[in-house]
Amino acid sequence: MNIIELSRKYGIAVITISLFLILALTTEGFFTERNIRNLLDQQSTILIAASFMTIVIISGNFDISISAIFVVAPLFALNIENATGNVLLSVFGGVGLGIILGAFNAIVVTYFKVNSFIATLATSFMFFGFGYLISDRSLMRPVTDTYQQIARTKFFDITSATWIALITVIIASILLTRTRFGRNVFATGGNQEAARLAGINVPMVQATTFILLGASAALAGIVNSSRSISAQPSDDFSFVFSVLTAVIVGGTSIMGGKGAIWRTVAAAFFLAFMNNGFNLLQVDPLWQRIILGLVIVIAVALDSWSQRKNV
Amino acid sequence: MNIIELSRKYGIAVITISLFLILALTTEGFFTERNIRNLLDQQSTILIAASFMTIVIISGNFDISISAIFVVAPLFALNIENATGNVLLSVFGGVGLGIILGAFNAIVVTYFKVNSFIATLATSFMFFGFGYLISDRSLMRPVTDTYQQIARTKFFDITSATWIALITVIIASILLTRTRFGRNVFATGGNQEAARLAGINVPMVQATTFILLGASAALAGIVNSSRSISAQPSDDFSFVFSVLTAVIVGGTSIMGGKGAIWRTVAAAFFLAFMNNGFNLLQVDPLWQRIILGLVIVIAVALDSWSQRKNV
Amino acid sequence: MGRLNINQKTAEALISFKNVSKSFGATKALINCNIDFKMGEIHSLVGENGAGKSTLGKIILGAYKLDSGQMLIEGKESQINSPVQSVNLGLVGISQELSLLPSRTVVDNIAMGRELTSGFFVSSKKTKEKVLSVMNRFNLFLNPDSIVGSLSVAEQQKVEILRALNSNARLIVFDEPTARLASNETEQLHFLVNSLAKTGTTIIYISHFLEEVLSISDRISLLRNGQLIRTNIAKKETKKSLIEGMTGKEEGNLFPKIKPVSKNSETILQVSNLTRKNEFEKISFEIKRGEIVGLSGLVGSGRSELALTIFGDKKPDKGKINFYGKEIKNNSINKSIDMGIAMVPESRRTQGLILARSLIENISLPYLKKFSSIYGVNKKKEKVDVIEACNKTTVKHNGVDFEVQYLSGGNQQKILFAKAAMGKPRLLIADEPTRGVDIGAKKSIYELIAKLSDVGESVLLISSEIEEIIGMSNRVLVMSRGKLSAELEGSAINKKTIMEATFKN
Amino acid sequence: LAKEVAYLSASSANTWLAASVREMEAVANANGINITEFDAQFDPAKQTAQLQDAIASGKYDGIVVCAIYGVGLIPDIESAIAAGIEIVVLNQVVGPDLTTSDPQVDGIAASVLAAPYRSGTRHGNLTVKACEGDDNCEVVFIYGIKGIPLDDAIRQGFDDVISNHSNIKVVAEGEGKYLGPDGGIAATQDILSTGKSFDVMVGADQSMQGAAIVLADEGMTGKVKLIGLGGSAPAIKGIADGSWFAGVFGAPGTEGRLAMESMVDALNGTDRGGIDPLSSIPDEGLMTTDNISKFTAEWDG
Ligand SMILES: Nc1ncnc2c1ncn2[C@@H]1O[C@H](COP(=O)(O)OP(=O)(O)OP(=O)(O)O)[C@@H](O)[C@H]1O
Ligand SMILES: Nc1ncnc2c1ncn2[C@@H]1O[C@H](COP(=O)(O)OP(=O)(O)OP(=O)(O)O)[C@@H](O)[C@H]1O
Ligand SMILES: [Mg+2]
Ligand SMILES: [Mg+2]
Repeated sequence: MNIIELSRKYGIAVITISLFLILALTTEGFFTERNIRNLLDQQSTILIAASFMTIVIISGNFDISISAIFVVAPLFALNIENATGNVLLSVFGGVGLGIILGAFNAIVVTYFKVNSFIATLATSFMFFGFGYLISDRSLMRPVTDTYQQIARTKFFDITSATWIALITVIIASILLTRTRFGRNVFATGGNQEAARLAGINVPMVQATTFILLGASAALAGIVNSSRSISAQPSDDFSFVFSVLTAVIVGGTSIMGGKGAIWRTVAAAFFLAFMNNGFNLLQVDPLWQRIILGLVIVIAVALDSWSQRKNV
Repeated sequence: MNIIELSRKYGIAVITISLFLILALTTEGFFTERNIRNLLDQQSTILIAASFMTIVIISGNFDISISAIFVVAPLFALNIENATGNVLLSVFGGVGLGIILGAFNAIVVTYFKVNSFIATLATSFMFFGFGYLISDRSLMRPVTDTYQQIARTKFFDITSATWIALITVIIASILLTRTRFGRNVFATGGNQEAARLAGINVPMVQATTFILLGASAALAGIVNSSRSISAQPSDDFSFVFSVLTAVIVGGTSIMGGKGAIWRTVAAAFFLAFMNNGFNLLQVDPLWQRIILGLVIVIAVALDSWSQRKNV
Repeated sequence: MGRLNINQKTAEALISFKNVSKSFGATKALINCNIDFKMGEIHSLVGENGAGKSTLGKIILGAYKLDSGQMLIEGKESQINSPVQSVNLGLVGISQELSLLPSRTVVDNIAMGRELTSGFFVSSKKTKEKVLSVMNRFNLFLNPDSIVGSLSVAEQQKVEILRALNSNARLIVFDEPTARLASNETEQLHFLVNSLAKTGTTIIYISHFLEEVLSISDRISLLRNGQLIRTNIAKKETKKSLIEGMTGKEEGNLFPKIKPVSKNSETILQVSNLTRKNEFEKISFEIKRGEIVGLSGLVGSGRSELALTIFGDKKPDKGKINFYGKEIKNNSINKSIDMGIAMVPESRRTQGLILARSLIENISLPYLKKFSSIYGVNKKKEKVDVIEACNKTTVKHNGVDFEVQYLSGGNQQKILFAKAAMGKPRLLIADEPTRGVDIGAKKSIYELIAKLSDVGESVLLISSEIEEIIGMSNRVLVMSRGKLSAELEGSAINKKTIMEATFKN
Repeated sequence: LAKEVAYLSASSANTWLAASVREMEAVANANGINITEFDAQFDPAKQTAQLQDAIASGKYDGIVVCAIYGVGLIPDIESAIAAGIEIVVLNQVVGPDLTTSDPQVDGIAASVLAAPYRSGTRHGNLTVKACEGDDNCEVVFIYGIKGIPLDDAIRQGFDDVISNHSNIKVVAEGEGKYLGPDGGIAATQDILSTGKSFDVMVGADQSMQGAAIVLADEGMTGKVKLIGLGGSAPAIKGIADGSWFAGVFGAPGTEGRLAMESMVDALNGTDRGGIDPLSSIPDEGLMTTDNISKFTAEWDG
């Protein structure tokens, strides 16, 4: 492959790397160890959920409810932690709740055949409600010092949050590209009827994607709560917004059947670099919105153009 | 058609009417002239935008940016109103801005071939930025008394906001079901390639849908500002959330090619009845979330089941 | 005729249907059917469009559940509720409509659901090797790394066939496999089907090509309106007996009489030096008023591209198109339709139909202008015209308000024709117009084409069926590798000359 | 050398905070300080990232923070303090205790805000006044967003005051959101539909504006006593003309000024600690028709 083909195939990655280089060369404070470490740490929660969101979207579905799972899982984990003082148990409990909520989504979508967008919007309301219920509408904090170590321990100067994200991204990528499950995900999203006739258990594949995403959103929530040493109930949809933006700017098709986790990762960093650059360059927030919008349009247009030419 | 077939075909409408009857029979204050009038008035802004959102979604696209248009258009209109004192001019100006922003979306989606979901998310940031620019970050109020008459004049005891919504719904329905443009919308969303080979100018059809939606979102914003006699900049995405919820709960397919405006209207009232019922019955907001989520899932499952059996 | 099967009498039934019925709403697709499919036999199903052939196949494949009756597998009653179960039992098939993953590679599509693993992981290498070995074994080759969406329809059909072959199936349902193949590939497929049957695989073969059915089958079952008319040894059937059995009528002449075109008839379409890079080069020809011009050639020879260029969908790199004496500059589909050019595209599902919409909306779509005024679409008039168009093209339907996706394959194809007929075109470009339609319908389509030419309208008929080209054309063009390799007229039109031109380089 | 101060805004599009910014800038200019605004658009994750970026850039001597999720910011605020950056908290509590204006993290130079619980008690006191002489005083309480800890604290303060007065009863609740009068309009319409009678409505200014609009439409202006929270222009105008009964003053401008003054002091080595902006305001910011002339609105609503 020559360089033109390469840059076509990896459009969004090339764009992200270019942005990185531009910022490194022009912006003081960008290419410093501390800034890069921060950037990695800041993206960790998004990457954890976005990897599995990519899989859900490739399989032809949507999941809005990860915001609610992101909010409710750490509240549940902290409930366990407060009661038992056992952090490991609390993490398992929180992730376990994510699995259960993911399974609930899966049942609504695959068994009752409700469109996944509206199904997970509806379950979001429910899960947010659970959050208020189990937290008694108040802020929760860990009673142990270990809880904050979940996200904040450093290995080789990199936070455990970053390592968790890295491992999650790798696991999700391997699942998607190297296992039969991954192939079935592409088949299901690409042509559900064809997949069904080829003997793929389509509802099972879809259910699995929701459950994995539920677990990863819960993990992201726990990492986040460990980082901020607290959790509180809310109806805040901003997490799913950020995650979806990364997946879709990355070029994974919302029609299903097409996409890649490396694309999502590249786009997440593209967006992070933009915001980081704004912060470092002290760009007026008013103009940030306008520039960000414009740059996303251009980046996505370039990437989709390169993908079209690439067939 | 017998009653069973009828109720299958009109699943969501039957569900909405049932909810209406249940509330009317059980809930004091629900079936009163005042409450019904209020319900109509409260739904007007959502209905104005949701009618044309239905069209955009049937044509196979998404438009997230209506929230931003809803915010920025009244600010622009009030700028004109404050400067000239001319309300008619300000309404034209506001709706005109909606048309221009809709056209901008249209260009990004049809010409640069950016996926409409991400394109309009990106333009949302830009439009929110504009809002903030033209209002100088502060609340704006009309200087004339006429401005508040836009939404608040009563004809036969019904507010002009309601009449505007009614007229918009009717126009959108006629456009969609009784004109060539409407057929082209269904064809474009159903099978873009087939539509093209039938001689339909697909980009033009899509562009028109975005422009109409831009205008209607602007109109909704102006009606809203007239009702609350003020407008303020924000980054609030809740409007598009409500609108999309109505469209999708109504059963219009996000894959395009299928749907109806009466479905959206029925769903909007379904959701409004739920919320109104909650308020009248003073249900704890914590339980509101859980009940609402559950009821939406059940309603959508029933509706989609009835649509499936309807072949 | 017919294949001699030594085990015919002794062979056990792999699948038996006992009183099987299946309906869709008011449509009775199968009514009390009793059929055996014996091990290692080639068993064909014939019948008109909508007779229930595909439905029968889909029940075996687990895509549909039967309403009543029983399906026995090796004599034991079995409940098949999903394709997973069928696949696990070794019952696979290729469906009438292509079911592929357009954005994935050939290997991914063929191996779908059956990837080879080493340990926990899919082994791309092993999977590809397996696919290549299947290609080798059956002598069917495709570039394994191509993206399926970019392949021609015929190549896509091969992908489907290879997918069925990639499993160690005990039974394969071929639903219209040759409708999208060229004649040489058809022969290859027949060879392949024979060799599969020899190794004990049961073949259910659904086709509208009766010669093909007669030559390849051990037994033939005839369906009419969801009922089994008879199952018979192929040797005991003839084309005539089949047609009579299917339609209840005597076999007539398939091709209508084509009137010759007078020498001084006006030239309506003149294509000169038309070129699109990598697709076709320097194509020049004319069509006269009332003339039917057949365009033959191998799959991938560039016929569809040429047709789409004339129709205005693609811009030529070089060359001119004149229609009724006027040069078409800046061609567009819209302009072509306005000028009276209509097209039946080659792929009904991707290019022709809006599956989730009604017959009415599909058929009137290109000509809505006719029914529109400032008061919107005149639905009454539209409906009258659509019903007329459906009658003309003998579409079998339960009402023009129903969605086209629930029509049988052949009837869907007729919708395309009804749509084209609606515009009373001056030039009809028909790309494989009779793909998958039954004999009766074919006949009515041919008659329709003949009638068009009778009233002075012209037709460009693209077909991979040589008989169709010979039977219908005033003049025949042959394309080979993007170039025009022959133009034949009168007595020069025969199988031999066409085949020669087809393989000319 | 000019000092650099970062201002982490919950949202730059918020009209209350816009009023604070104007005052902050005035003070900063007078003291040769350069302010850079960061806009989190109400996204807590974004705000955390901005705080980290501001620390990492090493450019800032001080940070003024208006938190979206106060407790979540604590770890990074601690690391900012460790890095020698002066921190001033504005408007929203940073810490778990919503009853106090005092800093809840060691090393925070100042915290300028009216504690939500205190706003609730002030609201409660005005309600008591409105209910004076009424044996059966029926009150409608409009939340901003019911269920979030902030609103819970306000309600707690409110309840703690009115529970001592047996004549006061909350007969209905609603939710008005914090964005303009829209939410208040719908909530008030729905409550009127229940047919319940009530004498007093309390809620944030935005919601009370909506309530005032609906009451005017129904010809009920003045028949229900409206008590706002925020001190916006319409509230002060309403109290003056009698269409509103009372209100808790809100001082975004004063808050901004005090925050930046505290920052100036902090940069010069003096920590001011907790400041309730209303304590320096006439009558602790409790506005009624009698004292309304003492107040001028600091924001538009
Ligand atoms: N999913 C479905 N929903 C409703 N009706 C259906 C469905 N599938 C098939 N039918 C109807 O059942 C009947 C039999 O269809 P089937 O596809 O089996 O015909 P066929 O013999 O394969 O015809 P063709 O030769 O055209 O392919 C037709 O009337 C068809 O319209
Ligand atoms: N979308 C596409 N992308 C890339 N190549 C294509 C595409 N469509 C067709 N081709 C290639 O272009 C060539 C001409 O195809 P075309 O469909 O015109 O052939 P044809 O003679 O009409 O054959 P057919 O019988 O398949 O219709 C073939 O080699 C085909 O593989
Ligand atoms: Mg069939
Ligand atoms: Mg072709």
